[in-house]
Amino acid sequence: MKLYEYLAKGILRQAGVPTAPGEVVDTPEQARAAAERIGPAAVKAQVLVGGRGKAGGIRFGNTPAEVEAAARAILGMDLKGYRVERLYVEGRLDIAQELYVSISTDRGARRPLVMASAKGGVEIEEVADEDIVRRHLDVEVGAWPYVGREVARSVGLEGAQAAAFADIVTRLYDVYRRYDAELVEINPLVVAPDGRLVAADARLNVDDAAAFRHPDLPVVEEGTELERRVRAIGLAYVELDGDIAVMANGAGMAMATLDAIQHYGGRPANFLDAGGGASVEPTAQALEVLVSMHPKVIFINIFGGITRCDDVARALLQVRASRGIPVPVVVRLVGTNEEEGVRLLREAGIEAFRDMGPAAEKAVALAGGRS
Amino acid sequence: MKLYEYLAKGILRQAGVPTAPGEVVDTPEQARAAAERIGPAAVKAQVLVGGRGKAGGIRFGNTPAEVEAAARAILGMDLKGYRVERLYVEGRLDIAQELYVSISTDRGARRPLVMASAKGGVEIEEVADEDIVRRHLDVEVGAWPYVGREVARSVGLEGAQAAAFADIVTRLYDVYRRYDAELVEINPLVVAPDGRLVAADARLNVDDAAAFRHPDLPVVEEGTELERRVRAIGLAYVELDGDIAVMANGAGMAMATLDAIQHYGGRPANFLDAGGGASVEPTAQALEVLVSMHPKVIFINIFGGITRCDDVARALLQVRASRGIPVPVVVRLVGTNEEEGVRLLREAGIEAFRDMGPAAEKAVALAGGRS
Amino acid sequence: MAILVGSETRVVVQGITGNQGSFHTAQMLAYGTRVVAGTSPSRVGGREHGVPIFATVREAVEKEGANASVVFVPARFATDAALEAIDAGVGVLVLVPEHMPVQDTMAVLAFARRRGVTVVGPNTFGVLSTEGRCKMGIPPNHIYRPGPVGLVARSGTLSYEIAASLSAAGLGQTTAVGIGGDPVAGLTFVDVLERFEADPETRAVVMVGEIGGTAEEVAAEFIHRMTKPVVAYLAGRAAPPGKRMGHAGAIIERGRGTLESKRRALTEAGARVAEMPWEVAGLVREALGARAG
Amino acid sequence: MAILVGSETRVVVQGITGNQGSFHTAQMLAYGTRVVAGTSPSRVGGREHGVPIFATVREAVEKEGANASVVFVPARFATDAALEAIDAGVGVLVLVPEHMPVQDTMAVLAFARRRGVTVVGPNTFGVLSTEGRCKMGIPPNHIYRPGPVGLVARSGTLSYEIAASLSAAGLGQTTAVGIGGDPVAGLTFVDVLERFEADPETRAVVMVGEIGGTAEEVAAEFIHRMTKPVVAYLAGRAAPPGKRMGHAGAIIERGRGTLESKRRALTEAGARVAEMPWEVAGLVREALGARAG
Repeated sequence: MKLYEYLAKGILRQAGVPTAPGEVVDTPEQARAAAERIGPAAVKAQVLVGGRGKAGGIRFGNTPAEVEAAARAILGMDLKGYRVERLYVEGRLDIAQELYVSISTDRGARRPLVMASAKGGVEIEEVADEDIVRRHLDVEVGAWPYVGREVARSVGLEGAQAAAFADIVTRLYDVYRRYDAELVEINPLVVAPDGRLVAADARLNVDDAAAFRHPDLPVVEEGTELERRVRAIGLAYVELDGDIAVMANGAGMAMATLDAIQHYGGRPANFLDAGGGASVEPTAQALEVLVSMHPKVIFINIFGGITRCDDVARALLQVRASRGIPVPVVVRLVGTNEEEGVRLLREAGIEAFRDMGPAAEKAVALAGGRS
Repeated sequence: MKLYEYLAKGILRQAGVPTAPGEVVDTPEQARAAAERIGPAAVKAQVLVGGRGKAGGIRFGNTPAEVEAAARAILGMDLKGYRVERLYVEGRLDIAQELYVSISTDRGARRPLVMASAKGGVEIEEVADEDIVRRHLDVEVGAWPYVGREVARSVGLEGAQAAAFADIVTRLYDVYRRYDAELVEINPLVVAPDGRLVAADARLNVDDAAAFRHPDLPVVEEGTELERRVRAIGLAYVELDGDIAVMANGAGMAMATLDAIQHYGGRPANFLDAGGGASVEPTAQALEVLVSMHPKVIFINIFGGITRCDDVARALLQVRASRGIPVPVVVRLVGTNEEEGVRLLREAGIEAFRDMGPAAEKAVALAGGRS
Repeated sequence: MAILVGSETRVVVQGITGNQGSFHTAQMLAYGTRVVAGTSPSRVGGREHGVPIFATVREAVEKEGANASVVFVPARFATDAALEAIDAGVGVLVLVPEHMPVQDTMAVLAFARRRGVTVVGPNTFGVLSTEGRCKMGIPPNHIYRPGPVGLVARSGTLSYEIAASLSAAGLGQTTAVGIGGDPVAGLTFVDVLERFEADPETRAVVMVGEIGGTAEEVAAEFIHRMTKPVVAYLAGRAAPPGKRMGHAGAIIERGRGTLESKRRALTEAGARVAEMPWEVAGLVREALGARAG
Repeated sequence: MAILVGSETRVVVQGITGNQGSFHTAQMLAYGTRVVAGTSPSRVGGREHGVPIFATVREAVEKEGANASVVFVPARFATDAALEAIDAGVGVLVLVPEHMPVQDTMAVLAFARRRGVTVVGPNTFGVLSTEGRCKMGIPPNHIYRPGPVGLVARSGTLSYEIAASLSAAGLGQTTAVGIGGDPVAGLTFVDVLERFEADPETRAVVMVGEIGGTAEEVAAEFIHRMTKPVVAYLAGRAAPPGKRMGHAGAIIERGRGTLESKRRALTEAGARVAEMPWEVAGLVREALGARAG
């Protein structure tokens, strides 16, 4: 779960990280009023995509009127597929230098990782490896100030600035821990002309699996409307741009199924993991989602381990009976209770495949062949 | 630093440990008013000594009038040297069983230690060893619920009671950590007839060295008035009941000096560690305290390592000049700058000893010999 | 021979009275696994499928000699369960639950490292060894056959698909290991490859990877030095960047975790990389033949 | 020979520019200690008594080959300093500060245990070895002489008193070790006794204990098995129960930590227990004579 910049900043501020004064607004008029309190300001689109600046999602104004105009220009914009509905009006910072600092979970090392760079202000992926300082943390010790001091030295900071940087690292780690973060990032961490450090932009991504520990955290809905709807019924779902609707059991199988469709020249419309051991009801729900997408073909690929083939067959027949399925359905069905499942489908006029390859090929053919 | 029962209970309650309703009162009238809200109640002296019950510091009342009478009886009592000035009026508990549970720091193991017993309600020192369950904790892991479950099993609890007990252990550990406790103890942990667990008495001792992390914790002044006054100037001081006032540098030396006095049949009036490297000013302050005690003799025992003998001599002469010292002073002075120190004293008519034994013997003789 | 688990493995099932725990206990017993104890807050002192139920893992270890645990409790209780098992002294810990908070997993792994405990998962189907007939986890019993192939996968169902195709082709398995679909896991591909490399019965290894992270790239470095042939299949070619494909770990983030990077690394390391799952068995046969010749 | 520190010890002083740090750096250098670096938030790149100042211990280790650290920062920064030194890879860590929170000490010790670092203190005078002339800490330079006695104490000044009396009696010391006056400490009496027992140059051990805790009782169990004679002095006979006698650890609590219990245990273990500090030297001489004879 990603948090909007303004939420991330609020959390950092509360944790004691220095930030500029800022206000969230929904209208140009509110932006003007905020600017009257704040002074010269940056107006920043609150969307969960990187590179807002380049895409025109950040503008500046020296007067309330300029800030209002900037807000008017940005509100309603489409930024990489997301409509801008909310802005953050933030006091403008004078910049002597831009640093980068983040704490994230390093999957390979299985430890938290502090990354820092004296070359902040661009996406960290664009920074050369030798310009990034990497420092793993021991989860049983955490980030005491000395870690920050070491990193500060490595990025070339000294004296009061090194101390301020070390302090920020400790506070970032507090946020990382307290909010079950996957990533907490300040980029840029601005060095002001007077030497103070200020977090100019912030990201905070929270581990979805830990959301139950953070009931107060405002839920930011990611993804398309359909994705949200399907996830709400507890299924893993990703919208794609093809025309073959796909259901499989298990994330790996679902990915492999998309790959197989692509292999034969088809274009999958979605990723949908119906679960490794789903019974009739959730499977039927998942199927209804597929039907609602108006695909050219529906492809169901089941390897019955814990999932029972007869359950899948029943779910399919149930959906067909209750609401009809106006497009061809290709079913591959093997494994537990395979015979019963295949028989049920055959009686309903559906011939199930035994192998995944030919089934995928057939689905692609029914969708109109190679795109 | 020990906290009064009512403060400890407040902290436990906030941490989610079940307690009975209770109120702190200073007068019999307040006790009556509290009883009108609470019902039948225990009236408990708020003093920092164990065994209050046996000493008459806990009484019960079924009606507000009885509670008032109980409060009147206890207020102003002398309990093991402490005057009762404050009471805790607490709803009476029906008791099916009394358990014991605590978390403390095990010095030898250098780990936190959970102790529990099915035989609570008496001081834990009086419980037979085989009736106490001991479970060390890993400081890098802490007390997750499973630890509580294991301990609950070991004291013979089952089902809902085991779960409630496990929960209390986890919360106790939270308190232990959050408050830098040396000891957090619930004794008795009452099993009510309906099976619920309730903390009936509680202790919470906080590590003095960590007090800076707990500025909000109400400071409970321990010790006699003189002890408080001397500690306020930053010296380690304990009042004893003899007539030879003692100062030494370093805690070990100070203890050994008392032992030497006792060895020769004298009675030390105090323990005072003037510090391992104290300069003139603090040493003079310490001496003034000794003078103010009106002892028969003052014994100063200095082994100058970091402490400079001339500084000690100067401090002594300064106090003598400024306020006079109306009792004999025996000084033992060796080590760093010994010659200068001895010379200064000799010029002022004080002959310093080189050895600790004869000096102690002389001090005892001046105080009137063996008591 | 097999790796990780075998005939000497004495399993305690944490959460044995839950739906999942109870169902899979029956399945594990049916496979031949020595399930010697279960834990549950309820029905302590009773039995589930004949297996005695205890309040704590410590009792299961002390009274039934359990030396391995498989966790079936809900994700939010799994951290406590995992720490309990490690503290109680099991040697192998299989964490089936999906959706364990990643920071909890890191804490569990740090404790496990100190205590020398092997953690499989979380979010794993578990481990199954054909010799010694020991299964800890949830894979279907009927698809595996004894044979020379070591199988290691992130994904459950996809690995079942491939195991079944191997079995159908007469290529049985020594052990099938699920490292799990989470970003942070106990066993890595390398940990498992090392064990297969050392296992005398394993003659070839099948590795089923997917997009996300760099575990496959790291594995490639080890494969360079392996004497046994490795056949890999990688899922997620059709996945767009920035989207989680079901598994918490299956996401291309900040340019890392792409399928192309993994395929290149594995190919360069000398692994045979199948384009489609159904090609795996043929490549294994070819590899075994090549090695023999 | 000596224990813990010697001529190969390269010391970094954490907090070298503070009053204490600066004063004792000069003293340590005067004794002959190889103080190779100091740390301080200020004056980085400068020198103190000729010793180069760094911002971090890591730099002191990397650039000056420091392998031991002595901490002189104020107590509330000592935990951070201690963790820093352990993480930077020193082998010996001496914690001089008094008033470190006990729970912080436990965290430091747990980390040190994992990293194999020997921690002396906190609230200690430190360690001094006559051979190799290495002092880490604050004991006065002039009282020690080379010789056959290993000295271990909780208290500083009291151990100086005894060291001086040993030296005056012609009984020099191999190493003097302060385990510190706190309730929880890195080195225990047993840890130090084991090292003295193994040190070929040490022929007798003097142990200076005091009321509080059970470290002396635990030490007695080890002394039973020692081949070298042990002379003990115990302070605090006149202390009433429940009162802290200066040291955070010097308190008789809940019936534990009495002098009588310690004296009995040590006597039963075969140690010679002096009634008064000035009797120690004579007992050592007697013990060495008895052993020689």
